[in-house]
Amino acid sequence: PDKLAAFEARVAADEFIEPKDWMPEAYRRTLTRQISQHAHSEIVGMLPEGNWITRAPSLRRKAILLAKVQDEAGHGLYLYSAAETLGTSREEMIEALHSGKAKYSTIFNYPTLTWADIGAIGWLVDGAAIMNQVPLQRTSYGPYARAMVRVCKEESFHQRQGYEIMMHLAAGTPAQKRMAQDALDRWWWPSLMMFGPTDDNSPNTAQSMRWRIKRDTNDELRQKFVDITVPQADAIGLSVPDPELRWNEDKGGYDFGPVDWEEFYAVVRGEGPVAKERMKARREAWEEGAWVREAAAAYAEKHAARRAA
Amino acid sequence: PDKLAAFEARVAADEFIEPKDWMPEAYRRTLTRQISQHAHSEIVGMLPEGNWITRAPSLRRKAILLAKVQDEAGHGLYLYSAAETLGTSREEMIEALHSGKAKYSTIFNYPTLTWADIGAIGWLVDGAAIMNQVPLQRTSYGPYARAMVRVCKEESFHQRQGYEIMMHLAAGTPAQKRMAQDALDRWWWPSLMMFGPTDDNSPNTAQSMRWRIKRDTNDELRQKFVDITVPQADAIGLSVPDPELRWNEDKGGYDFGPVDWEEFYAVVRGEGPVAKERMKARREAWEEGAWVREAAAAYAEKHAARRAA
Amino acid sequence: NLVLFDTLLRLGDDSLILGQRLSEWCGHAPSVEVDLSLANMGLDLIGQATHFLGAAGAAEGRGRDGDALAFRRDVLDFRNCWLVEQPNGDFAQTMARQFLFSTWQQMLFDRLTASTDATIAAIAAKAVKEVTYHAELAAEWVVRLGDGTEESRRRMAAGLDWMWRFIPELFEMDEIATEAAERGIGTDVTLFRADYDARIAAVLAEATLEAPKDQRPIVGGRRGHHSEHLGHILAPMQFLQRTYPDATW
Amino acid sequence: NLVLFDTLLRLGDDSLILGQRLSEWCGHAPSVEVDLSLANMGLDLIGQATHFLGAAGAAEGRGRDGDALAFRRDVLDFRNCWLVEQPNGDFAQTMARQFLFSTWQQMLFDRLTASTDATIAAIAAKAVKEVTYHAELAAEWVVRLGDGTEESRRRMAAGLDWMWRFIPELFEMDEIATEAAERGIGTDVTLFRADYDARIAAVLAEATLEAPKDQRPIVGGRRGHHSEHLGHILAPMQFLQRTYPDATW
Repeated sequence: PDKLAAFEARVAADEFIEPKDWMPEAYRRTLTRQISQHAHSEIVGMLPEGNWITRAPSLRRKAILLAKVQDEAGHGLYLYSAAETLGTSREEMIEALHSGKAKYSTIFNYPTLTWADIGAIGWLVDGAAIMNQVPLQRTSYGPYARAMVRVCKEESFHQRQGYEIMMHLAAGTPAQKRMAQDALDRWWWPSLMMFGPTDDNSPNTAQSMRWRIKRDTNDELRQKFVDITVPQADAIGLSVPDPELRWNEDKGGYDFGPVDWEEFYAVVRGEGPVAKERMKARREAWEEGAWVREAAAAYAEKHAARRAA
Repeated sequence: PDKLAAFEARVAADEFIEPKDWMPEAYRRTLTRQISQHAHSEIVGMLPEGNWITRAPSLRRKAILLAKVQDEAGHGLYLYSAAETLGTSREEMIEALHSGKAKYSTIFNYPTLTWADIGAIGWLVDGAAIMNQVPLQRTSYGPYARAMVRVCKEESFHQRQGYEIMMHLAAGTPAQKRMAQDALDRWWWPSLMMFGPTDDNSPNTAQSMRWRIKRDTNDELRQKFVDITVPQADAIGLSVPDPELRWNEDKGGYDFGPVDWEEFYAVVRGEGPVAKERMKARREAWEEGAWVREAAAAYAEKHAARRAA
Repeated sequence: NLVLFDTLLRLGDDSLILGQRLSEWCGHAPSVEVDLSLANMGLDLIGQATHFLGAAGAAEGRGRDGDALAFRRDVLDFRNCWLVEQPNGDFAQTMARQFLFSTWQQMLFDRLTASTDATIAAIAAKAVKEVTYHAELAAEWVVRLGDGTEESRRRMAAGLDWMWRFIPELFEMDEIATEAAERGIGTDVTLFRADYDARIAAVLAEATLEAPKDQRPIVGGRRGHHSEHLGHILAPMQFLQRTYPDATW
Repeated sequence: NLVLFDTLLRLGDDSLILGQRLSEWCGHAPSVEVDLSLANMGLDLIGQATHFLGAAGAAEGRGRDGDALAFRRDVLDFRNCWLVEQPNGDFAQTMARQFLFSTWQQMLFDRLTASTDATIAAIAAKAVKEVTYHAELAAEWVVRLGDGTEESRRRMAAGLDWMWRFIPELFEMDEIATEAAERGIGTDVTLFRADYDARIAAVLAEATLEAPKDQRPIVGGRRGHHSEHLGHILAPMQFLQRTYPDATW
């Protein structure tokens, strides 16, 4: 109880908790879940974009996309490392992902159907991710906060690149503009779902905010995202697919229509349109790569043994 | 010896030998090798053309090509059946193919690089095959001869379709004409190799001719092929890639340059440009299909058992 | 005539994409006999696509023929259902797809023989025989693999599990389908949903397999919203027509 | 300027096609670290291709830029070697290809830094560092897999066996290569064949692997005669540029 009080005082004072510090089990568990889920999202998130690397429409776009996906792999690595400092190994986390026990962002269960989806993902999905992540640079767990600093810098770069793709398409041929609008139509609502359930359906928010592993509520972040994104869509001549969307002078933000929460929970349950493809891809990569990881381990062991001898 | 004399007399009289008839072991062995090699060629031969079914340039061409490849599977089936009447099972023949013991036509170890190759294969490869096979409709072994009757009918249909593709390309855009000429350049010499080594390097020819399982020598057939094909190329404005090719009034046929026999023997040894792809495709199809064949057998057995019970 | 055009595209695209998928098997099937029967079904489907898309081009009246429709539309203009664009996977997965689709297509074509559009009626009348055979052949394989070995049973169950979530789309009645049904061009597919379910259940019972769990329906194909697979199907399929736009073949 | 144009195409196409191949791995590698390093090499190669093909377009002087060359040529106009278009296969096969290619490319670029063509010299000077790293990384994997487990050893040997027959093409000196070497634009690759063989042999020895048997060389890529794989690489790669010829991206 002394320890707990000291811990809570440090957190309340916005100090960083470090791996060797004492922390409540629930804090450790919640953080492990949150960071590993974030790491999984980076890794699974490589797939929808990876789907277009071989088809990127110019050498420049191909290089940018490849670099972006590479960044995501890098984020996955920092985040797995941050989560490992809490005492769970990367293998355990990956097993949890493959067994369906661990989750990843629902957004990656939607297909990338046209090139414009690459723009939409950068613009909307990275945009929403940044909105979630910027506050986490000041999260109470040191290794997570430091990982977030680097992640956020790169994500905002990605977000700008995505918006630039959309801008280019929206100003392009009629076919390109149609592609861009269609991508916005398909990705808009799933992006809003990225902030999670409404506040009254999000029972852990209060605790997480007290622990400084969450700094704003889901609905606050969602509102902020809408307020920032709608003018961006307007600026390039695309329309947000929400008939109820309108500016509300009083609150100084947009009112917007209801999210289809039934769809959200179905996707959380693993019933997203391409959820099976995503899990199959990850499982196969892991299983088919087992012999490589084993070989590397065996070689390292032999080599160490030889050196020791 | 009595049996042998009777056998040879029947063959010499152009009678058909049937499965239950007595025959010399060498005859059985030679025929089994020849028919199974022919069957394997039909099956492996599906691959270079199958490579273009998904990319055929019109619905009509796709249907024609699919039908053609289907015919080849059918030919494979008749020929395996004919070979089985000689006492070797289809499984044994397929194992021999996959282990590299049994051969198939060298021609299928060259890649189909452009759509024109589909034309060239029909025109040249089926053309050469027909030249080899027409006499086999009167071969001494009954089941083989009867299979050949059906095969030849379909092959000449395929040959016309292939020539028609080439004609169309040769009369098309410059890019199409270039494709057609390039295909002829690449397939010409391998097609000439399809008739096998020169007569002075073909020691078994005499015996096979005596047994009526071969009716013309390799060089005779090759000459006939050249004499028929060169005017066909001329007719559609393509040039045969042989600087030594010229009409020889005296022999009433074309003189042509030397075949690169070193290449031929390398391809026979399994060193053709895409030989590894072909064998890999066949082996994988067979191995990955094993569970299907086992399941079908298990089901049939259960079902028979149930019915009997 | 948008309704007729779209109705014909839906029919044609289903056949085209499944035919294209089946033709990927060519030369790689578990036995020569199976290779033959897959090519045979593929050929039937390509034939149907040729008729439907040719009729669609005529209905549209903008000078596009069947080839233009097959080879010069991108994903957002394709109208096939998600089921037909699913990957071949192993042979069990291919047969799961074929069984669920051909059973539906057979019931559909059976009704379309009474279409008020003479072309649709005629194509359906010819095709229903082909498709009846496909449905039977696929059902036989479902039974054989379901009730075969442990491995084949596991694979057959996995194949069905992959395809099951695409059934609801087959029975979706959106505005175009509704108007087509009202005009007698098309038919109300919901009317044979019970027959379909019964037929599927009967075959699964014979195969000693359980039906996979239902999940949230996945739809969108009829409005051009597809899985990621379609783009990878179209890229090779359309390559020559795209690369040599001035050529005829 | 045909010799310069063709020389640049050969260099650019090698990098482009191998970069494209590596990018197929994205999201599917044995570990996140490997995913990263494959993407990293792919990125280097796409960068090299961008420079070489841009220079090729300039040398040609017919208004084609690097994208036009990358996305609007069909197989017969591609000038890459057979090695780079070979399938990824498993990770061992990918590393076999990378090892045999990058080792060669490193020796080549090292010499091209002295090219009389300033552009080639500049691109090579930058790229040789990248490629040196690729060659080292691939060699490390060859050793690790060759001397790892029974399975990795078998796979590594099989990967080398698949790729081995494409080595002779790397050292082919046809008319264009000969003239390029004479003019100092290019280099006589046969001059480092012995170094190459020695390096390969040293790594195989460390990997406790035997060199596969030599066979009849397979050549033709430099004249547009490729394996069947290239067409399947180009179809998706070029799809958008082919489908939307009037668009910029």
